Amino acid sequence: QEKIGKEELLVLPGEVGRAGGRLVVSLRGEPKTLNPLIAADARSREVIGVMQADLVHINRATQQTEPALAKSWKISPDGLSYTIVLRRGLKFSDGQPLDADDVLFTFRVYLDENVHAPQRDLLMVGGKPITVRKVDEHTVVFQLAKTYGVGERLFDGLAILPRHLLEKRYEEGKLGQIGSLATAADQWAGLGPFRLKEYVAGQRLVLERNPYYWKSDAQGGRLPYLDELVFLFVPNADAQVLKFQSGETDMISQVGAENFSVLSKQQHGYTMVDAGPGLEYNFLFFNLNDSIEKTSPDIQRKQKWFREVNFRQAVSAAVDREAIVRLVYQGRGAALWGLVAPGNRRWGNEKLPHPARSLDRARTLLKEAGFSWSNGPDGGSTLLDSDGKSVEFSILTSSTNADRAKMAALIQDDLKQLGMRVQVVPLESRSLLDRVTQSRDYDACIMGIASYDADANSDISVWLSSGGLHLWSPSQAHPATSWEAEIDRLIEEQMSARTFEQRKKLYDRAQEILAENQPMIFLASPNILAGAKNSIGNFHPAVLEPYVLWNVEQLYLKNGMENATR
Amino acid sequence: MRYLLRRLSHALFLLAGVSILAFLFTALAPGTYFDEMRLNPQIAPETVTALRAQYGFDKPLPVRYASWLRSVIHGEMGFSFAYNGPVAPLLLVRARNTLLLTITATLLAWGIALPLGVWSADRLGRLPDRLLSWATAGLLVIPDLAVALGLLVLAVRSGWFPTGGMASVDFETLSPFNKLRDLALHMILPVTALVLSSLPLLVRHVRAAVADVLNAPFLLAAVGHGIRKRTLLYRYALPAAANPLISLFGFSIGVLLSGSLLIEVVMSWPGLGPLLLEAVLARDLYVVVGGILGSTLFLVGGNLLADLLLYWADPRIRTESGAR
Amino acid sequence: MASVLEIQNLQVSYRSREGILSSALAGVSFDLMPGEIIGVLGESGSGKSTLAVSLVRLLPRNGEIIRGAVHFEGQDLLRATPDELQQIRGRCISLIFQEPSLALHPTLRAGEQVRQVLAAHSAPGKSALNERTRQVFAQLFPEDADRISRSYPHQLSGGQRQRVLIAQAIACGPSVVIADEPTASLDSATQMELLAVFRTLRERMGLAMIFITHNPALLSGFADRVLVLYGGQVVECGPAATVLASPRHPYTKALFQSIPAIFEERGSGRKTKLPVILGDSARSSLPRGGCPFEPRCTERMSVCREREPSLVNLSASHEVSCFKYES
Amino acid sequence: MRFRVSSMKVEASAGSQNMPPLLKVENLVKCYARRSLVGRGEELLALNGVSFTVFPGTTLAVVGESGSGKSTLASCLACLESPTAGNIWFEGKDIVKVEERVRRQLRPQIQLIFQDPASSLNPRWSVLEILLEPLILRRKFTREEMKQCASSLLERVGLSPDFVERPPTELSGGQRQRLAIARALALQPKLLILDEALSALDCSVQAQIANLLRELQSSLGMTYLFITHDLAMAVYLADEIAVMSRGRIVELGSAEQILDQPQHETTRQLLRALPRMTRALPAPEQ
Amino acid sequence: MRVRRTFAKWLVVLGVLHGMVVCAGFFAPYDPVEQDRQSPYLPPMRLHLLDAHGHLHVRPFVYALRLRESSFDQFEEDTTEPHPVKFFLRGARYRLLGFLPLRMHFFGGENTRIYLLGTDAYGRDQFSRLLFGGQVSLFAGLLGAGVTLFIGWSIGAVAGYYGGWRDSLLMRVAELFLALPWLYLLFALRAFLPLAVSPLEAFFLITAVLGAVGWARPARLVRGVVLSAKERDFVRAARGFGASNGYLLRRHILPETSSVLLTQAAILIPQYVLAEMTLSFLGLGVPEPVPSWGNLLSGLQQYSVLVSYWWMYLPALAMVPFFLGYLGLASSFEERGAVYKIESRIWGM
Ligand SMILES: Nc1ncnc2c1ncn2[C@@H]1O[C@H](COP(=O)(O)OP(=O)(O)OP(=O)(O)O)[C@@H](O)[C@H]1O
Ligand SMILES: Nc1ncnc2c1ncn2[C@@H]1O[C@H](COP(=O)(O)OP(=O)(O)OP(=O)(O)O)[C@@H](O)[C@H]1O
Ligand SMILES: [Mg+2]
Ligand SMILES: [Mg+2]
Repeated sequence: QEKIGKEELLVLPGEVGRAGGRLVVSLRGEPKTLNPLIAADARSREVIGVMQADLVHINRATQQTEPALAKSWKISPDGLSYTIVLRRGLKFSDGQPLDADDVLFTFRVYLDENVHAPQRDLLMVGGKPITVRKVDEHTVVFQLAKTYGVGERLFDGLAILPRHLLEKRYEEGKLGQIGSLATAADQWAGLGPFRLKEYVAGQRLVLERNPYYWKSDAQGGRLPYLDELVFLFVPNADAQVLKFQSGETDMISQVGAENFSVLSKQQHGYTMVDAGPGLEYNFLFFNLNDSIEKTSPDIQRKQKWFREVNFRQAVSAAVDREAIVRLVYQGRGAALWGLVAPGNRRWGNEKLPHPARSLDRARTLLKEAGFSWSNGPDGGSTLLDSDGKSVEFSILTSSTNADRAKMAALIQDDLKQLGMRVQVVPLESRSLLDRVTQSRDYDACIMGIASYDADANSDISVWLSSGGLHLWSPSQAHPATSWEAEIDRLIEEQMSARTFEQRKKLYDRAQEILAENQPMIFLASPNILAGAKNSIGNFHPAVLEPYVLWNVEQLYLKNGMENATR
Repeated sequence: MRYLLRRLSHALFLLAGVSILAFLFTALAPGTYFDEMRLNPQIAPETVTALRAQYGFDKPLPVRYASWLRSVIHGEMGFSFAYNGPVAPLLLVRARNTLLLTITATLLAWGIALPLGVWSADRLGRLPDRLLSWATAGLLVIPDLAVALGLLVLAVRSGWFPTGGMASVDFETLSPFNKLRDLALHMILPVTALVLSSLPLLVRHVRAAVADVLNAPFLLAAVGHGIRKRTLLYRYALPAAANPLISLFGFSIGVLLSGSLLIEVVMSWPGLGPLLLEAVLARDLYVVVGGILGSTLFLVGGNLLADLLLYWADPRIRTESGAR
Repeated sequence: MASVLEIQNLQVSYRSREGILSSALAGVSFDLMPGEIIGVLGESGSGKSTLAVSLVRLLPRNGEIIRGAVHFEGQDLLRATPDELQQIRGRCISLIFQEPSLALHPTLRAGEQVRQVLAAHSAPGKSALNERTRQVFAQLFPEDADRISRSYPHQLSGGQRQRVLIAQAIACGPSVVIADEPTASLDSATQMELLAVFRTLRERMGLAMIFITHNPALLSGFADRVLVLYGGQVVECGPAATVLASPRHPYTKALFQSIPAIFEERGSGRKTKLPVILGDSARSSLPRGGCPFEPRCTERMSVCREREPSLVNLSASHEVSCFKYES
Repeated sequence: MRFRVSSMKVEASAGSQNMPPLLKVENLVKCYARRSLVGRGEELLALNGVSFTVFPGTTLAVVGESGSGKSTLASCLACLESPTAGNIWFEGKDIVKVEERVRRQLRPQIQLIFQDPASSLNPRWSVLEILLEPLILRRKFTREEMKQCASSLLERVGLSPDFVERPPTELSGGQRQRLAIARALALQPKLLILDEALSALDCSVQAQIANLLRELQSSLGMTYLFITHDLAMAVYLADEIAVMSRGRIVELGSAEQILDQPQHETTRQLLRALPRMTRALPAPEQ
Repeated sequence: MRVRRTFAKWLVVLGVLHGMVVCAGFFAPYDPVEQDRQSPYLPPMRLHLLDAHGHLHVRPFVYALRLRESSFDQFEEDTTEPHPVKFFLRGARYRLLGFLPLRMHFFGGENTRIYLLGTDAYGRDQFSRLLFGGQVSLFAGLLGAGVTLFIGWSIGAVAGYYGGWRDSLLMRVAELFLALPWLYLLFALRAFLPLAVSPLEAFFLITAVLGAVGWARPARLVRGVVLSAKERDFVRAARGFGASNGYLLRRHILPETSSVLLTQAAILIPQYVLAEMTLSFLGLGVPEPVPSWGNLLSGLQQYSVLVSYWWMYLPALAMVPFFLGYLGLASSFEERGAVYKIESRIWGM
């Protein structure tokens, strides 16, 4: 007890709320586990997010890092070692104290190859795992093999695990088997604002206030305010909306634009908030893979067009992004011309051209590239390539995503005006992924990616030609084109650059190259839409995940009398 | 008795066949559970490959089947990748909820369909019958999901019912009576949706079957003996028309586990629906196979029941089977 | 004494699928006294079954009662409401259908079918019902009552089915039984037993019967009166003894002659052809002017073709419709 | 008992010894087992060791009390039921043991007129269709022939051609019966089993059909198994009469023999109960 | 007779309805895939005869719709100028019956587009889509149901008629078919089908497959009926004439199963039309922008559409007459067989 010393609480600024009450939110289906080591799905991560805490945290509102479990940190001049000082006197939610050994244990587990923790890949910098060293009870040093531009953002989301609960299991090699939802409440602990209370299979997960939580409000009141946080499992988006509308849940996030306008129309006792464009970017890309043995002759024939920059630029010029924003997102979105979504305020390149839709420009580009048109009998014209073959291809979309299916239908109509015959093939998401990343048997595809962090590095596997999300031709051994090589170089360089300005410059350049070559034709980015009952205080949806629960410890019920449920 | 034993052995073969084919089909379908991770920029492809290997995806199908069989013998029914645990407990809890819903709905649907069908057969071609025809045709063209959503909208607008789910958040604190009330209140909408979705089929079959026998001379004879109309319709006409209805009833039993999946999803009913649907899309194979086997059991049971009922209800068939 | 059933000028037609009406009964009138047994004879297709079913308004869909009245205890059955009819059918007037295989429910046990009839008209307790059912069966199946009542119709022999029909008809102790060939598929011994049953019922409860049959011999000593139908019309009607012993109408005479004789002219007549009534039997649908039997009549006169004969009283109760007897 | 029957048979058929029998039934047993899914079975011997022989061109009448197994015998002979034990030789072939394929060949030669003709007529068909069915199945006739055959059959059983378009449900009981007879005759079978085929007909039509049967027998050499309750008709039509009781043939002999010297109690009972009518004399005209 | 007349009546009704669908190009005013991006989710226009000033017009006319002030999805009629409905006018090109290139349309507007059933999310004319959609969906529904019933009847009849091991085997196979995870097979099938397969072809292929897979239910229903039908005396009598099994099944037993079959058909056709929604999910349905009834109805599965755009229900309403038509035809067909049977309204006369 002595050693731990006095509690060093983190005092949060901002509106002071009232303690007590219960908050009910819906989750699109069940989380799968409480164990951060195996959590792979968004829902589990969302739940884990409120039960665990990290050393350094990215503030979802400012998109900047700020101290969390770490009271402070220091970066060595060479940028390779991070010295982190832990807050004193902190306890896990079961009352057990936190010390440097927990941190060491945590990182040992994350980095253990046999555990297959998804976090491991993050912690490989320059191809080598980060090493961790304990200095004293409250100080640890992280050693990187290479400078890393993102720096302390690395620690965001890396939950510090309770060694006292896990160590034995870890030794037995059974880490994967613990932390299931059915775990007894006293068998699980974390450093987050809430701890496990009850789980009803298929129905709900009830969390209760962690009395040992290490944050307080400006008046010294201990956070979180809420006594209970209930996650209801509602597997259907529309049902989530209905549940919110009927007052059975208190907050809603990730609302689709159409549902948002339905909800906005009749706001009884709740407020809908449009937080502006988020970090999701939707794009169309063509199959540019060149591993010969995998691609069919038919696709190889089409790839002749796809490889043509002019062709891609023409497609981009023909796409009516304004219509996409209006018809797909009902205006609650932003047209997109580059990879960095407008929600990412620091990293976007303002200089990127935003050409308006122009079929004329598209035709000119195509003509330059040797395409021509023939007039069909029914009045339509057909685009022919230099061999006289008509230009026909298919676009894959995920059938679970109505928005993208709509985009595809619009693009199909746009391209028809260029004389291209496009088929839209909606595929169930696994089949789609299999085609794009494994069999690579497709022509073109519409996809969307949501960056998890506002930092440029979150999209690294999209940028790098060796990356798995370099979708038009993933996991290349060597960059196939000079511009890809150039992007690779810029991105690698920016990773080890130390100042933001340096990185931004390199990153801007990469964006320009991408915009020029259009391997991805960017379409639009939806706004983050959320809503909450008027009785909920400190409701400030962010454009980063978790959109509404990021400040869950500060959320409170304005009127203590009001029960969250009817 | 011998008959039952024979059917039981058939059922075992069937289960084996279904499980093998289910394995085969799932193997044929593109993608595996771990592919989703490929879209996560934080996870390296190598990790995905390692995970696949860990769960035996690099092994040939027969090997996987054998190890699955072993886990079935242990009562685990395989391993859920998503939940990182054995499948059986996952399925059991939810199967209970699903059965609660579907059994109620099935009983109710038959309870409504029988009198309604008989009633409309009795008025064949007259206005009430025509109106019913319109209603059933309308229900047939509106997708089940739309019906379910419509009911939810009704719940929101009226505030009479909870919008889905199986229990209120404070369920645990309620008195036993209120618990029951709460449950009943939550069941109303999904049960209604299920009943509405199966009603057109049942009503139409009942109507057709009864209309068929209402023409039979033995009914005329029964009228001649002064049998009351109710008795006539229910004791005379219905048993004579029971044949196709019994087969249909067998199906109703057969789909107890699998017939409500989509409606459960929309109604947030914590049954097999959300679990299986997610598992199918996520390729959580063993959960799917477990679900399939569960519903196969019901299917077999339902058909067996239907066969027994058929023999019971139609003595002409019975002697036939006795003779051979 | 007042009649229980009074049939006045009953005309029934069937509508063909083309919508053409063809007459099956062309104005039949007679009375049935309480406790009286009227035997109905007639050629196949002459409208006997039609008469039977139209008395309780059970015509098939395409049958229509054109006109006439059937008074039962002062009430016109042809104008009764469905509910009233239901009360009367089976309890006061019951009908034994001609074809047992069609008239029995295929998937209900014989006992159950009789029990339902009983239940429809009385509401005693369950055990009383079963007891009554057992009694009825015991009456008709002296030997095998239990097995028969537990059998399904298809497990019964033709005669057994027919007896089940009779059981249904007499279960509620009706005052009138209309029996359409109730003994056609019974052996002579059982026939006699059945007739005895009917006779007891008549003695005990004043049962009146309309007894349709093809076997005139059955009627002798059993029926009080005999009614002979031809082509939908009553051609002869009179006391059983008189009609059977000395039929007057040419049709009746010819009919009786067709019966093979075994006791009277044994041996000699064995290889001779049986006498038959020549000509086509059922042309009832054709419009006709004269006597319906005229084309086949061996004693036809010129007047026969010109107009229809009407019933002539030979004696107080014996009527014949033939010009021969018109004075 | 069985001994007696077979010895009687030898006696009775001694006259036609030179011809091979058309039908020979030996020790036929039919047991109806009531099988319920749970309870124990209950057995009923509908035929209990029946043996007899029928020679071509003759008529065997079967009489007996109701429920004595006559119809059961008929359906066993017509291959509609498979007997529990015993043999049936038809033209020297054991139709119980023979393959289904061969049996199908044999079937048209043995025709059964059901006791309840109504249920043996498909209510969805018209009279003409029903009548033509056996002819169509033979596939030997042209349309014209079939039409001709149909109308002559109808005429012979005394049905008016008006009926051909009607469904059987719109016929009277007797008309249906005649339709069934006509249909069975269409194939000119070697053996015709008439299960109370005349009981629903009035005397005159009965006589007409009986004459027809006799005529066909003499012209085509048809063989009849005539099941009836009408002893008069049995005597008139049959060469031999078999009396059945409780699944057994209790007496078998020539018609006269049975009539004059009934041996068995059942026979006597049947004869005693026979309704008699003072015969309508060929009325002396007043 | 009455029954004949109802039969004919339903035949005429269905004939007219199908005629409109077959000649969709003529009756539909617009190309079903043509997007009018300025007017997504436009409510149906009303046909007027009386204008805002109370003048009576001979020709029906419509008012253009415009956004209500301070609203982004509420429309009102712009009553300044009536747009008369023109008949037999030139419009979008189409091919009548698939080959006859024409531009003549039954009706349309001159200066404005007329949306009788409103527009969808892309501003496409729902009315035109409904008519064109029927071409695909009705064909698919009829094809699927036909295949299902054919296979189902054959198998059910064989199982019920022969009984014994054949029955056991076939019914176990039926159970197998009912139990198998077809969804996965369809996933797999989609993966094996080349993407370039003409979407319509793929769809019909799958409908046929679905039809073939769905046989188990009708088979069991039919089997039950056959089990009992084969014991009927008239079947036994026909067997006595040397009828072959095939003949008995076809001529005597098939009619006995007609009521079950027709009922199944009446249910299966709409079911298969709707099944297309599931297929679309797998990428096997009718792909955008080709209209089909399935994708017209799929909008109803979204809450926002359900509550905001009531006219999206109209296609469903418009489909009801088709299915009622089938039902009516089926039941009068049945009644035609039952004319011969006795009294159906047994109570009273
Ligand atoms: N399918 C069956 N199952 C059980 N018992 C039956 C079956 N068919 C007939 N029986 C019984 O077998 C006995 C003989 O029946 P069968 O029909 O042969 O009599 P029958 O001599 O034709 O009598 P009837 O003259 O009354 O027609 C009867 O007691 C009857 O109840
Ligand atoms: N449903 C019907 N539709 C049309 N005609 C019918 C119908 N029922 C009977 N008929 C005809 O009406 C006439 C009288 O029939 P009915 O059944 O009354 O005769 P029946 O005297 O009972 O004859 P049978 O002794 O043969 O039973 C017959 O010619 C018959 O064909
Ligand atoms: Mg009759
Ligand atoms: Mg019999």
